[in-house]
Amino acid sequence: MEHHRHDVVVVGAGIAGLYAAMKAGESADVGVLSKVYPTRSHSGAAQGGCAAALGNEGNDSWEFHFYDTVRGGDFLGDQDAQELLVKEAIPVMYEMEHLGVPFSRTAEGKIAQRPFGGHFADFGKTAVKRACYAADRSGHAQLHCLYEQSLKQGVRFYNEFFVISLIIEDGTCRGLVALEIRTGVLHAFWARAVMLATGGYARAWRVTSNSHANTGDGLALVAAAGVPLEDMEFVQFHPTGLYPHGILISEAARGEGGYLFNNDGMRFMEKYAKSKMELAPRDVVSRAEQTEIDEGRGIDGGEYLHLDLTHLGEKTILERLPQIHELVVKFAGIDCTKKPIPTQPTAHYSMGGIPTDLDTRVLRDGKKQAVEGLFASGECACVSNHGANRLGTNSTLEAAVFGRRGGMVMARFVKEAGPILPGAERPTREAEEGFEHLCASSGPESAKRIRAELQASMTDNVGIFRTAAKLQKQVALIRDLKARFENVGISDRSRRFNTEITELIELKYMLDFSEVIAVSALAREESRGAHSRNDYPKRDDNQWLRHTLAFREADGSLRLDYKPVVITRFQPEERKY
Amino acid sequence: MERQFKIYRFNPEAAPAASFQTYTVDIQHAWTVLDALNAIKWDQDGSLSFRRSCRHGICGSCAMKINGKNGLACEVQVESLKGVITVEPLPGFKVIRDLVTDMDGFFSHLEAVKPWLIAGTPPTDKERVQSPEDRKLIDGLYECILCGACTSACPSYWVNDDFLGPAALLKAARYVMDTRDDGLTDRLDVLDSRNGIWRCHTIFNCVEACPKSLNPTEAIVKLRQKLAALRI
Amino acid sequence: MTVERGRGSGGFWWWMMQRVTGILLFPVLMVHYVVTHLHTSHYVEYDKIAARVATPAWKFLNILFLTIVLLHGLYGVWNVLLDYLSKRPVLRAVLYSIVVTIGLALYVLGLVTIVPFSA
Amino acid sequence: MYRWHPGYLAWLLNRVTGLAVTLYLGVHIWVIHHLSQGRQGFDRVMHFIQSPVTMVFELLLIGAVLYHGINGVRIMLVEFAGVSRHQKVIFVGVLAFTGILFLSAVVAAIPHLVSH
Repeated sequence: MEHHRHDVVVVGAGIAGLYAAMKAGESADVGVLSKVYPTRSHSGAAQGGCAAALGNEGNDSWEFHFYDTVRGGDFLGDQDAQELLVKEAIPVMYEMEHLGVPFSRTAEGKIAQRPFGGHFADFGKTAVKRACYAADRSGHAQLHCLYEQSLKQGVRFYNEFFVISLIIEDGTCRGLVALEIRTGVLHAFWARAVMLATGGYARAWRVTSNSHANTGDGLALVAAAGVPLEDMEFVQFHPTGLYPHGILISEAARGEGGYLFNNDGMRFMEKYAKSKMELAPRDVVSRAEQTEIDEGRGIDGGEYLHLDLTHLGEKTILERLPQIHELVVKFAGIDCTKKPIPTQPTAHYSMGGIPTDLDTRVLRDGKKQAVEGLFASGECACVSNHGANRLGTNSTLEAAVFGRRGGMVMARFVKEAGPILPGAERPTREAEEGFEHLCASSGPESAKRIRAELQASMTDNVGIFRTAAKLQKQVALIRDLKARFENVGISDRSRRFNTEITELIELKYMLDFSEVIAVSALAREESRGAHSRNDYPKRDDNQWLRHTLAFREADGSLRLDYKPVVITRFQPEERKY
Repeated sequence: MERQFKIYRFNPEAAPAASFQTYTVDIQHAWTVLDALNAIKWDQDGSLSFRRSCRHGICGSCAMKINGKNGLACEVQVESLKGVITVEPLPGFKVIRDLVTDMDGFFSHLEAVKPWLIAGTPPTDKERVQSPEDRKLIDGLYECILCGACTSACPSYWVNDDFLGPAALLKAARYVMDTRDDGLTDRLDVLDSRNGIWRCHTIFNCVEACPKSLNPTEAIVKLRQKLAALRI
Repeated sequence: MTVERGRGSGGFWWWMMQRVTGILLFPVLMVHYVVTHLHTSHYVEYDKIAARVATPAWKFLNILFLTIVLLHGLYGVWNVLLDYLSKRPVLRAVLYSIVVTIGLALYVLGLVTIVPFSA
Repeated sequence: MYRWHPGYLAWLLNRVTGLAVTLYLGVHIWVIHHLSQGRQGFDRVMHFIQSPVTMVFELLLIGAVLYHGINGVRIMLVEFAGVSRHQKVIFVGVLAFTGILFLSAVVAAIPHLVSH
């Protein structure tokens, strides 16, 4: 095993991880581990934009953004975190512009802004242009810029290093063990501060907008170390995944004026959100779509609907939505300037995650007690900004705001915390033994079958509409799959770039957190935001205005605990669009 | 429908020389080459190694040579290909294993061109102003996904992997052409070096290879024009 | 894999020189060709050539021609070599010396033909 | 794929013709140097090299020079006129133009070849 030392080690090189690395890199020695080359991170797939109430294209204020975020999250978000998010959005957006992000521009040369679902001025009244964008490659532009700035800052990158274990002793995180995929060699990284910025987990669903890499690694890693996971039942389904792959068609398509039609040629959002139509928040639109599909009004009775852009005209589409045009041609063979796009809801984003405080410190009891030296930001973390449902364009925003904040906090922390502790033998040996055990897997079970069953069942049972029966079935199924996983076998015995092993570890991670999702969802007997229970169709603030915390006990079982929601300014009210 | 895939295999741990292995895959409608590779890996041969991530052409992981042409496996529809489909790693790069190539040099060349905004004046507390027309100057430059297809197709790079290559130079152009950037002179020691922009012979292989329809040759030409304006 | 820093040979001015000499070669070569092959009878005869080469104006033109064509041609050769010799600095230096030597030798050979010539 | 499309062919031909013409240049300077040796010396060497075979070579040389020069125009158009998107069409033009001029040179040379 090779050993490395850095003041700060960041795991994951999306927008959150890179922003943290870049900021911490201003005064500390930073190493970034990423299981893919940094520019391959899934932040780059974000298309539509990044919210900030700059007011460049109409009257806007952070207070309106605050209200939209609270209401969009169905009042489950912690309002102290949400206020911080929307306030810092403004300077962070300017900072990103200064760093070089190639934003699209208004006629006066300011950062251009576009409408998006759930963005309103005057506390929910009229649509407002709030999403700052670079055509429909906003995430790509931000990701590349931050990677390049990190290079400038002298951040050390360990590309294609896959973390297999965190080293946490006596409530302090001291480092981690990672697999260098290229060689198959394990490396121990010792650090004062470790930040997890490993992104989302929607790969656990069959129909998903997520990349192959989005397997929730960071979540499984902290859960294995006894840290709880928060609000895992809240999974966002994006309304416009390209049928049948589920590839993302940005909400910008509706922001720019796209319509949704069912098989009867009806703009069915009239029935579900009369005033906001297609620009209602994502959970509302996805439920509407699923209802249309379930009631047989999908196109030709199938599992998709039409997203129609044709009335926008070729010029607008090619100028504002060029990537969408390209994607639809390449993956559906359809020219969206002439024909509607077949779309379906697709698993997209995890509102829940690793509980942190406002300074991105990971909370080992989920409430107050931090794990010293362990931080998390971006999609894998849960501060909680998004509550029960995330507003479009708040994801890259959260990654930027809290990644940046975490970077600065870590830089201060390592300065005060003293030298890196010497390496300990036991945790690295345990990680090595676990890894060798997996490499030697030679049972009769097929990883592919386990993964396919997991993904199909998550889409069926933990999809847009949930019931106790489906969720109970899913919990039992996952436990069965976990048992079968113990007898899995692989054929590749080589150590060199062995992706069969990395896929196997990812599957193990997915089984771990999927169980948490199903168990948390089963317990929450209400409908709120993205969590929609047919058997409990109403939101229940008396019982359920609280965050779920799921602990993995030493015996492998799950224990649920809850904590109150932070409410500062906006009292819960009925959510109507 | 069944299709045959002839795939480049190389693993120095097992055998010193590379070989081709043929697989038959039952292709479903709208499958891309990546879907087929996944099917092979998951159903037939777990030892086949390749990179993939976003599966919709924005991350640049799965660039490889498919029927002689560089492209993203996740974007190439199997139905658009004829005959036995030959899949090889990107040419010009060292192969680590199977379809996986060593991209470290590629990324170090990127870093060499100082791919970050070098502004002449400190920023205000608002955004820098840039007109839509000025912003248009970097259209066709900022969209690069760093998949490596262009550099891998460049004859100048084939014979000299110290040549910065089209991708790094496109990135340099993305900053040099940005009206907010004043860093041309800072980048000269790299761009105007023996392995800089002069090693491009306007062969246009990079343009043929780019899966995003970008034009790195034009970008390099623009850098030369900028340099000429500076020197004369 | 190292990225060479500092301006090596093959920089801007050489590139520009190649364009300028290329443009100049066009008319010069045209004149050269028309005068030697079309304006006269086909056979290249000593008398005709000698009479022309001996005049001061033609001497000037021929020296100019010799200069730019050698620059263009040998820099072209050097440029080809540069493509293949990035990793072999010693060989590159040797071949560079050879190219320069050949260039100078041909230049001298040309000059001693043109300058002192009298019919 | 990357060895036979217009841009690649254009470059390869440019390189080959350039090297060939440069090689000829060296020989040419050496031949013409014989002028200094007076009529006998010059005629001797001219007699030695003027044959139908060298005429064919000279024709090829003309072709090479034509291509190299006309393609040089193409390169400069690409480099200075911002026409790289149309480089394929331009290359076809280069070939056509080269071909026409080369054929006229061949036609012009035929009587000399025959009379020799």
